[in-house]
Amino acid sequence: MFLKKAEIFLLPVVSVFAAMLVGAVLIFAVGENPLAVYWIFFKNSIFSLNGIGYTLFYATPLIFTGLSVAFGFRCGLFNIGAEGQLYIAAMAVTLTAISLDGWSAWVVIPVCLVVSFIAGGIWGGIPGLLKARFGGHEVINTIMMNMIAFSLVNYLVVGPFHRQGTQILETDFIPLAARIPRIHALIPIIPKTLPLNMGFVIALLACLVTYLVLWKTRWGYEIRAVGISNSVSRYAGINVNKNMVMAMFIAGGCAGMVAISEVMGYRYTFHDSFSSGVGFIGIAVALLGRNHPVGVILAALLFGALIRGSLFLDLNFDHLSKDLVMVLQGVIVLFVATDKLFKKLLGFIKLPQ
Amino acid sequence: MLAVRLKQITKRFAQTLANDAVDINVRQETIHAIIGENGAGKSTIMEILYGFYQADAGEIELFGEKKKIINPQDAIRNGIGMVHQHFMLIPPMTVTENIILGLEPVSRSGVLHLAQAEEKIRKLSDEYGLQIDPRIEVENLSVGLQQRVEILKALYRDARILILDEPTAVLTPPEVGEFFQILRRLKAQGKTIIIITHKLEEVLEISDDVTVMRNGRKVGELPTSEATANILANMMVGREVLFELDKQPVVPGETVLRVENLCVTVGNKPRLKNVSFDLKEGEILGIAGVEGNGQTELVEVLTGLRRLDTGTVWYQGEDISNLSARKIREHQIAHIPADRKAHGFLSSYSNAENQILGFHYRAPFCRKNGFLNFASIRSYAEELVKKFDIRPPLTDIATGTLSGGNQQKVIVSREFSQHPRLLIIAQPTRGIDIGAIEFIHQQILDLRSEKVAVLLVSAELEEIRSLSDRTLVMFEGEVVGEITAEAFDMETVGMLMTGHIETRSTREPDLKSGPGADS
Amino acid sequence: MVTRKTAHVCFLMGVTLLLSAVAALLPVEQTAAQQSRSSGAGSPARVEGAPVTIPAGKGDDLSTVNWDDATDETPASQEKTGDSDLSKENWEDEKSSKDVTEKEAASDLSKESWEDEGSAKNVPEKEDGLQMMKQEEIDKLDSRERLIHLSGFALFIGYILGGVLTAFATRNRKLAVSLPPELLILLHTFWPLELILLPFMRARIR
Amino acid sequence: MWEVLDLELIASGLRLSTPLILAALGGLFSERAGVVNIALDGIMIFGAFTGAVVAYETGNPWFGLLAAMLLGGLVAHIHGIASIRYQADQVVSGTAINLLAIGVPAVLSNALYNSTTVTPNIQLMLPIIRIPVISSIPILSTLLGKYSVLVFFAFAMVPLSWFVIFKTSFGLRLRSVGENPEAAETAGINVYLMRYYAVWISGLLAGLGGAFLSIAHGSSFVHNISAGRGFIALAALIFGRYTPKLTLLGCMMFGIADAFQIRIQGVIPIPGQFIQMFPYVLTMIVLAGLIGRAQVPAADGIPYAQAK
Repeated sequence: MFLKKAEIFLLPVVSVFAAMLVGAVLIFAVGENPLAVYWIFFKNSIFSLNGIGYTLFYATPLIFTGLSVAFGFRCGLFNIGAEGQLYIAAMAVTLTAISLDGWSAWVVIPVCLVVSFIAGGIWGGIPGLLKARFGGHEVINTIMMNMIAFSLVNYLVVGPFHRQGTQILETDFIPLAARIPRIHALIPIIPKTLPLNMGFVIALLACLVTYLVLWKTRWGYEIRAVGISNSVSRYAGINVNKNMVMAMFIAGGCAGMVAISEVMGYRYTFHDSFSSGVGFIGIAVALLGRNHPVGVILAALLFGALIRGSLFLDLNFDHLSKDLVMVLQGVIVLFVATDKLFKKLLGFIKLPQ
Repeated sequence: MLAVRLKQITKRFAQTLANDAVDINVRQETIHAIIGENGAGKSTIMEILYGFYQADAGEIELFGEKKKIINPQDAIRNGIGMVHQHFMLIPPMTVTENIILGLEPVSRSGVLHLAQAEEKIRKLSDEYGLQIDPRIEVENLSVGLQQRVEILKALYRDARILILDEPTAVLTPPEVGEFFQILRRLKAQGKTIIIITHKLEEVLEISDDVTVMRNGRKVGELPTSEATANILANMMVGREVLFELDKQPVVPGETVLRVENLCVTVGNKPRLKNVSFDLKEGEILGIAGVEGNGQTELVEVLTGLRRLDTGTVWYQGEDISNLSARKIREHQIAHIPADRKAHGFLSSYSNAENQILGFHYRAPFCRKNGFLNFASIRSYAEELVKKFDIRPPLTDIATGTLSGGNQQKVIVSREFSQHPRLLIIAQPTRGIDIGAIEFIHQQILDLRSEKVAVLLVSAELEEIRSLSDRTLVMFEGEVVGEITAEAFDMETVGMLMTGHIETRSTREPDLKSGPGADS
Repeated sequence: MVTRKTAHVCFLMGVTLLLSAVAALLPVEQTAAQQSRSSGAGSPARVEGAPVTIPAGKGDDLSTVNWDDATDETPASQEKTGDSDLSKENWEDEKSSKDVTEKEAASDLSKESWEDEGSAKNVPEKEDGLQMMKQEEIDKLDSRERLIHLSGFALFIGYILGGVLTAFATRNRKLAVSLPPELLILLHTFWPLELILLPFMRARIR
Repeated sequence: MWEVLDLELIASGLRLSTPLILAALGGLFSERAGVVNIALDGIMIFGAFTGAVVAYETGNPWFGLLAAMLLGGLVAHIHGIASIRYQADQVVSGTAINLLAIGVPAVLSNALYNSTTVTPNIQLMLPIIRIPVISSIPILSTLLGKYSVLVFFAFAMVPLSWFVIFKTSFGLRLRSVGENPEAAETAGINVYLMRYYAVWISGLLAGLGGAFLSIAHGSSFVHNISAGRGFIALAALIFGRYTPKLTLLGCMMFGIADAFQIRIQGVIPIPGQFIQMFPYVLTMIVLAGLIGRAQVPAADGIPYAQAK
């Protein structure tokens, strides 16, 4: 539990490489050339300006969900519900934005930002409440909340709020006032096609805030304390239940903020099943990032690159689909969890104390 | 003929040398005591004999022949049985299930033959007069009986050599009596018994030979007939035992804490029955009693960790019953928990962070805006680390990496440094080295002379005797006796602890105490 | 110490289980194949009790609607009500099974009304049409299926019992005990390998 | 709407509770041995996929069943190695398995059949058995009339598991390892081996449960076929206080709830999506209501480091 400095940085890297090896085996099994595949991955994600831009774009929601899961972990809670939380938040934001049609951006955007956080927060807070109040298993409960969220938004987007005259499962578009600018609005050299938007900046800010809250304030001190030991916290006069609910609420809120980059910054509408599992990839991001905001950013960038790269798999290989990312992240989570194994491996190398 | 012969056993953990070339010779059909302070390595060497650890050097002879014992199964096969200090029992399972675990009598297809096992167990239990019902779940047995189950476990595996690690630590004096009877019976039946303890009087009473150990070495081995408490004590500690701390007389001031008819029920078991007492400033009130007789609940109630059912807790004339733990702290009531790992500190937090735990939310450690004031935290921590000489003297090292004694010091430093008026201390010196013990005892006395009221809960009668001005004895949730420091004698307390109320009660009539005492 | 006896008992257990299972298998739904095909169409969605964790599959949720009774009331199953009772022995004899079926199908109405309203109504005539056309094929196909089922079942049970058996048999062998648990489990999973190793793991620990 | 509350409801309820029972019994084994198995859901998916593929390729559902079972065991074994040997956080490694269960089948089925979400229909499903005598008795025939073999198998597993866990030496050791591994080890029991066995068994059973969905209940694998049943099974297990009988009860409750949910759709004027929420909401309620009183095995979820 007490890692050497070097290990903290080395272990994730090692486990990522190990995971890519496993992935390579799988790729080979389905009859493709691993090297070629990984080359495609990275050629399109980090070896071109455009690619990097897209990598950042795909990393944005992952930063949010990664933060969400990490925050939960810091309080000893496992938030698998990011996926559901972000759907609810996205829907909430869309509806608020639409209903605020005609107001000035100065009103709409702040309101939407807050709504995204609150909506996700509530969805995450419920399992937190159940945990605190009844000791209901937060993992199972967040999963159930996912299921419920999917049904709910599916109903809303199929039924009452479905955009007229289209087969696509989408709501109406949000008013211009509710849309946040793309990056190229700030930095002209960036191509207009790039969907990277202010959501990314907000994500970075969120990381900064999370860091400050967790490590610099009394609230963070308490949340982390609860995460380490309920009994000690109770002894120290910390309200464990309150902190649990708080943590889950904030975690949900972080997940909810995905709506900012996806709805307000990119699609401008609620598109059914717009998030291809970023809520779950968030778990891998958090664990790989050792539940630290900086780590989360780095891990999110990695997975952003993977997602970006994976989009080219279907085009270039007839035996591979983008689901490979899911496999990779699954393996990564597994390996991060079994860091004892890798510590053993690293044991052979002498590490600076 | 020697039952056990340990030659030059050496065992090293990480840095510490647990056993250094230790020889032990145990004669057949005798009771052999191994005594020593905590960390003298007496448990380690027995774990080696039982195959739990492997010796780095040295060899083991059983009944004259050299043996290699690589794991407990080996030990069992060689007729060695061990009763650990922390019982290796599975509470929700029945006595039978617990005993047969590992060599179950089974039919061809692996189906249990419980009846058959129960029969055998009942026979054994009668044979040695253990009076154990094989059908009952272990969790419903008293500690004393659980210990007998452990012994049965060994006998069931027909052990010829029985190792008992601190067997009397958990027993009340009368239980100890019965227990010794059992030991003698076992000896008479031809068993060889090795008993690890640090209680001299017991050694003198029960054993035939004594081996004394001190920090990893054997410092002597002699027949009990030649031993006296003093000789053994000196060998154990290596110097005159100074249990007498310099304890200036303090005139108690006005009452700080007054507890009236406290009742607490956990689940459906009453744990505290009409507990009443009061505590004056500058006074140390000891709470004696076998563990699990309500002390834990009492402390929890007083520190706001558990709600009381009826009764009131007056603190300086204010009713503080059922206040939250934080509110209680704000009344300058400090609390040193019995189980430091489970309650006392956060293992992966730094010393500094742990030293503000519970006070982290208020000045000077926290600013108005909710941000922590690290400058002041660090300086505060450095000061404490120096004052309580915590080693290593670092403020940013994770407390979990420190030794038990230093962990305890971190807790003590935190609790003692926020100007407490009332100090609630539970098992302050459990499992820590002598140096730390004496240091902490001194700290407690210093606070006492600063007119702080101290409530001291301890299972170590010796500790209570040497520190407290008054002692309450608890039995099954009741205060069954109250004894002044002058009148304190082990005998009386022992009887009280087990519910045998003395006729000549040593309590001053005017003082409150539970009705149980009057029955 | 008890290994051989254990093995013995396991074997007996296995045989009895096998027999009982075969017995139970005899009155099997004859045109399970038909059924699977007829209902197969809708199948992708059928098990979707709910929307799914990964949106990709989410489209299907709605199509799940009461698939469940659909299969129960497929013509095939109705038809069976009758003949399977006596098709215990002479299932290959199409004559008997056939006209019995028809008889049953006719006299069945009473029961169907019991079973449930909705789907039972239109069953009989569909039934007959089906009968008329390809009774022979059905039976041919059916006997083939029966073979598949029996062989498959035999292998299934056989493999499981074999696993249990070897696990038991080797449980006190030195090699098995000294083996790291991870590998041991793997060996048990692929116990035929283990059997090959058996000669090398003679030694027992007491 | 009341017409849905008939015997068929119970019948299909029992049918739908089958995968839950198998998974829950799996969970029972592993949790009794002190390993939290949140991976049940993923294992079911793996099982369903393998079952469908093998059954399709070999044309024999039984082979599919066997393969599903074994693969389930192996996948669980991965979870075992992570959480037993390397003392990983059991929930995390379980989640890893669940994540893999999203990706791996998709990749493979894409490689095999060029579809990431569906495998082709199998030619032959597991047989549906009818008990001769009963099927001629009106009510019973509806109730116990005709079920897939696996349904009977699942229900038979309940008493069997009870027997194994509480009446055999294997079970005794298994429980001891889950309650107090240290004591078990001093009694000469190989804690790791017992835990591996338990997790492995849980995998075998969950694998079967998955296979039921794809080759007995349905006739092909579809994306996320388990629809969270693995987690519901866990809930049922907690509801059942880690005892086979009560767990069976819980599973049947959820099964019937699910059947009701399916049958009620379109009958009452509530949008299907809301009706589909029913089992999930029920799960949360159950967890909230009962977890307090469930007596979890003492060492459940706590990794054990062997001595020496």
